[in-house]
Amino acid sequence: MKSLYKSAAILAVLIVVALGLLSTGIHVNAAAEGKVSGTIKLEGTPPHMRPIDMSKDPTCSKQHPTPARLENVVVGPSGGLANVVVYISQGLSASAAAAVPSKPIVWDQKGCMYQPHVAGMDVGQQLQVVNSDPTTHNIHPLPQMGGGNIGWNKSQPQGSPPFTTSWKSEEVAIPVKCNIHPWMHGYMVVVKGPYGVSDTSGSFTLDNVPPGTYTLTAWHETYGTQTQKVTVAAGKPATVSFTFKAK
Amino acid sequence: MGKILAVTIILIAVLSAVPIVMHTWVAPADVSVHGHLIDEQMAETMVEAGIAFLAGQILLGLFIWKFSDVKPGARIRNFPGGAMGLVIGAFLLVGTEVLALGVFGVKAWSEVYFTPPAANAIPIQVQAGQFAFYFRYPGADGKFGPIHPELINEGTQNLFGLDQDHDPASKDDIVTAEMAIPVNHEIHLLMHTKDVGHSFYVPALRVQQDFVPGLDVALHFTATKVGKYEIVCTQLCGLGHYNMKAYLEVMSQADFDNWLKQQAANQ
Amino acid sequence: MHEASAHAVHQHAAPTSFIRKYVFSLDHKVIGKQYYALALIAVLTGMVLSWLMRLHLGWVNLKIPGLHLLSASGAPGDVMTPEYYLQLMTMHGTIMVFFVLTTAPFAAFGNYFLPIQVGAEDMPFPRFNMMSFWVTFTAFLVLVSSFFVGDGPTLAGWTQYAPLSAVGAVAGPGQGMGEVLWASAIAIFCVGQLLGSLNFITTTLDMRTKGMSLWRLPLTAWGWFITSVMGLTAFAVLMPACILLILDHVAGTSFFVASNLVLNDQLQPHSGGSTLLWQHLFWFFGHPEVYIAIVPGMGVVSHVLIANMRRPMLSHRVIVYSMGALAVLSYMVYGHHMFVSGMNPFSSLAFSFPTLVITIPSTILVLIWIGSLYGSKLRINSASLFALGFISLFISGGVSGFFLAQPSIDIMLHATYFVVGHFHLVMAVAAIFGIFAGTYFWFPKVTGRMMNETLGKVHFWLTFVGAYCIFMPFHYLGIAGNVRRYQAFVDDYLVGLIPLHRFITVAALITGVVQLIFLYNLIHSGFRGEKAPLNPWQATSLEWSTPSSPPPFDNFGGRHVVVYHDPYQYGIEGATDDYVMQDSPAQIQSVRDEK
Amino acid sequence: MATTVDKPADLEQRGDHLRRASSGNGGHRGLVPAEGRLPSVEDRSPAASTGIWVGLTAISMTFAALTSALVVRQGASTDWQRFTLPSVLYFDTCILLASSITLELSRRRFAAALGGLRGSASAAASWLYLTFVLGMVFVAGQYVAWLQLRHQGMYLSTNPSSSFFYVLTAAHALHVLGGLGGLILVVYRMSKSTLRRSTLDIASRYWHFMDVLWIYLFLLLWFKM
Repeated sequence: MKSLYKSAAILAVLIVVALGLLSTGIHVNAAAEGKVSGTIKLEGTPPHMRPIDMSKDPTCSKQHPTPARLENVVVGPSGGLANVVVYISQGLSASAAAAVPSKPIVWDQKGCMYQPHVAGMDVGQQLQVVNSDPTTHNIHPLPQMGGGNIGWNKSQPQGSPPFTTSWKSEEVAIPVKCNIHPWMHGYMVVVKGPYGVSDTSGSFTLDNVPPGTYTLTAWHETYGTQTQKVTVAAGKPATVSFTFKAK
Repeated sequence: MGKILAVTIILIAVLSAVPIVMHTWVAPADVSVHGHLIDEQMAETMVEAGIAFLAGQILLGLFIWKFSDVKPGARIRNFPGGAMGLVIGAFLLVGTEVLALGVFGVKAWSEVYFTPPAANAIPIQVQAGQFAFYFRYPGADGKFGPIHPELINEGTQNLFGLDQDHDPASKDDIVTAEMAIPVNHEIHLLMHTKDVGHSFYVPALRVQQDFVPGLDVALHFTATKVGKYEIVCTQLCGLGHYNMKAYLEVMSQADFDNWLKQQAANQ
Repeated sequence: MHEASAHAVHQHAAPTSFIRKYVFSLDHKVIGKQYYALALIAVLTGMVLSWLMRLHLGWVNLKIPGLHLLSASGAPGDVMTPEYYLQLMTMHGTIMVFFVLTTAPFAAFGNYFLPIQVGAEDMPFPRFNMMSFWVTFTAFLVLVSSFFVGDGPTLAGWTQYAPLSAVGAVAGPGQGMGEVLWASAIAIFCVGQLLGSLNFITTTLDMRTKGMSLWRLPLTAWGWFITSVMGLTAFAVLMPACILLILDHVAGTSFFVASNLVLNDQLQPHSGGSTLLWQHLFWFFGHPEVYIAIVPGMGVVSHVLIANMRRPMLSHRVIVYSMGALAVLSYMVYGHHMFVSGMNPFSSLAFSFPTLVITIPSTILVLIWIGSLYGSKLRINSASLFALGFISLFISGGVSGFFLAQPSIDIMLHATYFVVGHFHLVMAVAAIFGIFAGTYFWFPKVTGRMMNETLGKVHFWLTFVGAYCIFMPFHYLGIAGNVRRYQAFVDDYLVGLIPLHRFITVAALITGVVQLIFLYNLIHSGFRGEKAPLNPWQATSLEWSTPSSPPPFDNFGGRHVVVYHDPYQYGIEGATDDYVMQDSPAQIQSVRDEK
Repeated sequence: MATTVDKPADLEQRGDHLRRASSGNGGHRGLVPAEGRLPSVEDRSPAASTGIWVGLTAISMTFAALTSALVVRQGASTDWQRFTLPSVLYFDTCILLASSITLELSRRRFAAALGGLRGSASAAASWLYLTFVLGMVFVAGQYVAWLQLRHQGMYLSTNPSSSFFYVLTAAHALHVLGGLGGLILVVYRMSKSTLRRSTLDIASRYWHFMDVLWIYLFLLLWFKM
């Protein structure tokens, strides 16, 4: 049923675009054009993030002269909220949705933390898992049971080469953990089509958004999701900003 | 050929005993009150077992030496005393030996397991999980808040599944990744596991006890020497078993109090 | 239904078709050889696994060229992952204990020689016997198949402690499919061994020939008989345990999985299961299993020694009684595996004493063996060398039992390499030496050819010294508190022990390679070895009274053997030779029958 | 259905076999008799009759293990939930008891037939058929019991009590099915008139054991559920 609506919407969009092309009569490379950018702010005082005691594994604690802290809520000096994934939840044409970036996402294990803590990625996009630590980690993504994705649990000894993999279907979000270092925790956000992840200044960008009207969704591991409508016209980048409230 | 075998066996026996006698490889020095009982028991057993070992191998060697490749004319003789002699000998020697060991063993064992913890023993809770130990101190109120398994989340470091919004007792609980204890003060260790079987092994403390899923196990001990020691897991618990460890810091009472304050600040 | 099989052999002539003769054969001799072949395949597999483990332990994260071919995910870039180490370890233990130490000395030798030694034409239920092998073989295939499914075999160790083994894939790699395959394989294996034990017991009780009283059975037969009684009771307990374990996996029951378990931040749906229940069920089987592995070896070694000492043991009966005592006690001591497992500390003491007492029959056995050497005419050959090696190893492995039998010391030594050294010496290597002794001794009877003595002796010397170089240091490691089942030693107090681990690894590799000499000797002599006389060792028991080597289909060529003596009539004065066959009616004054 | 069930020749040959297969109970130690002077061997029952006892020992061990597991598991936690046994079990129990009786009758008739007292081998056969039918009814009954239990909402994984109920009854039912297989063989042999008395004895020994085992299990479940 849902997919029926989706395909109907996609069809409509296609027709609109097609008519537009006909009327203007100029060939427009939609994919290269549009662009959505913006910032994400956190209102109120961010919660206290506990320092992580890595004494269990000296090879980890050695790498942190001042103890690393939890990353469930990371707020920049300007109040920008990091690790928010913004993606198009509705209105994307099938062709644009199908397009997969060729550049692989790098999931690095450094200082017994995940870098990045939250990674956005496209369905089928190459995911490269790297271990830069002088210790063994096991990477253990836990997707929803019965979803399209199947979980796995692999160790990566120090010095063993990176391995690449990918996810089969959309899922927001897949928690990832390391059992050997239980504090290591992150998320993989698997979406279709363009997406952006906010940095500590809270700013994000979605590239290659074809002109059209979309529903944007912003997801944060602690504060959940927000959605906004946005219209992208050819050659005119749209800007959107989200604001989450600290509980 | 037989003579070479005899020599080899005796040589192997003697060489095997050397590192034991030389104490080439020994357990970390004992820093507990009860440890010496175990060490003494160990030493006694070592002497008795060692004698049995050497005697057995040397006797075997000697007989092989003497009775291999004898001339065809020789007659078959029986061991003086025959089988009965040996059986009685075995009963007397080994029987008394194991009886002695058993009885003395009970002494050490009951010292560890059949004595109640002192009234002023410091309660510390240890939770084992794949693949780390975490410790909980009751804080000022001296009470541990209840554990809500469904709330356990390593991602937010709510390791014990505490509900600090609703359980007052949980508010001042201190959760740590290292175990610190004051020297010469008895510790009452309350053990539980959140997932599979684990074990709490501190060689220096002469302590080893399994965590049993679904069961709360208690243990009490006193450390007598300031220093940093290792707690390791000895019950196969999964791929990270080899790296499941924590440090045990034995401190002076003052240092311990400071340490607690500092940890409380980090909560 | 039963006699049908009992009669098959007597009524039908020897089979002619290849399938009936070599594959689905009803002949206990063929089945015995099949078991031996299975054990050979299994032991080589297990040995290779141990090499990989040793290499990784000596030089952690060492690149082992080509390892990724074995398992791409288990060894990315040829570096072994922790889970893969544990999976190899689990398979090493399982394969060795079940498919080598249980099959070779018991099922293989027993099948071949028990019926002959009691003077029977075959086992009473040849069809069950054939099933017993093929079921066991299936079990082996199922077990090995777990290498090739999902994320590989289980990593929970051969003891499979719950809930790690029972809670499912969340517990780690291999705990899903691999685990279920393990439990199924072992359950199947139990069926096979139950069928085997059934045959062994009835053969001993009902198939003895005229004149063959129980006390006239050779010590080998006694060993197999006692073992089969243990097998019957032990495997009948392990099988339901495995089935309950499987149900916990596939049917969501909670036999072994406790309440409120949280793995990967997920609360498990199980409730109220008992971890200790598994341990009790497992060790009730597990400890007798240790004796199932070693008692046949004791029988074989006594048998081989007697023939090469040219004299009977000081007392036939004391040896039988001691082996029996071991069997009985083995059921009363299993709790010593659980001293620190959270079991009631009182029961730890209750289990401690019988465990200490078990050293008495063991000591008696050793003393009888050594005492019988006194005043003998010991012949040194490959067989007797390995038999003597067995005694030495049994002593070395036995004395460490003194330590582990005591709960208080177990606090220090439990789950350390001390335990590993102990059981490897006393049950694994010792049993293997028993197998070697039996092989060198019986090879002429089974193939009609002699094995190469020189190669045999080389094989012994390197193996004997090698075994000590590998397993003695394990005890030192244990005393230093080195925990077992670690894939790397990251603890400060263990780092200093790594050089010793490297020494062990080197010794293990060399000793392993040496076994190829044996393999070559076995195969080469099988085809090219010099023809063997009917009774090359001038031995007395019935297997040497068969009209040919290998014995004919009905073992005695239609002749009804009649037994007139105890099995070991050696050192007889006045006889032309110094021995009298068990089935020779010759009247001799100084017969060494037990009075 | 042939009336003569066993040929003398066959008997003779069997007896000869028995003399070989069964133990010559050893002569006497130190005694070195001439061939003829060995103590003569009485015509013992064949190895299978020992075998069946051995087999039954193994089966007993299995159920003993399951019983102890049940007791430990019940003691280990507080989640043991009692439930009313499916009523059909009482019926099943009677059926199984009846089957034992019919089998015994069949055995008697057959023995008599062999003894040549009355040519009533056919009577033996019909009792045997009845036994077989009753056995089938029992297994079917067990299946009904499971359905009734599911109706109560007690599934295999619902509660340890139900888990053990299913495991124990299923294990027993499987063994009964094995017994039925044996009976088929007996029936076949009887029709081929190659049935030996000992075969029937062994089959019935197994069957009666299944009966006793069921009584035991029934009481166990009755006390625990």
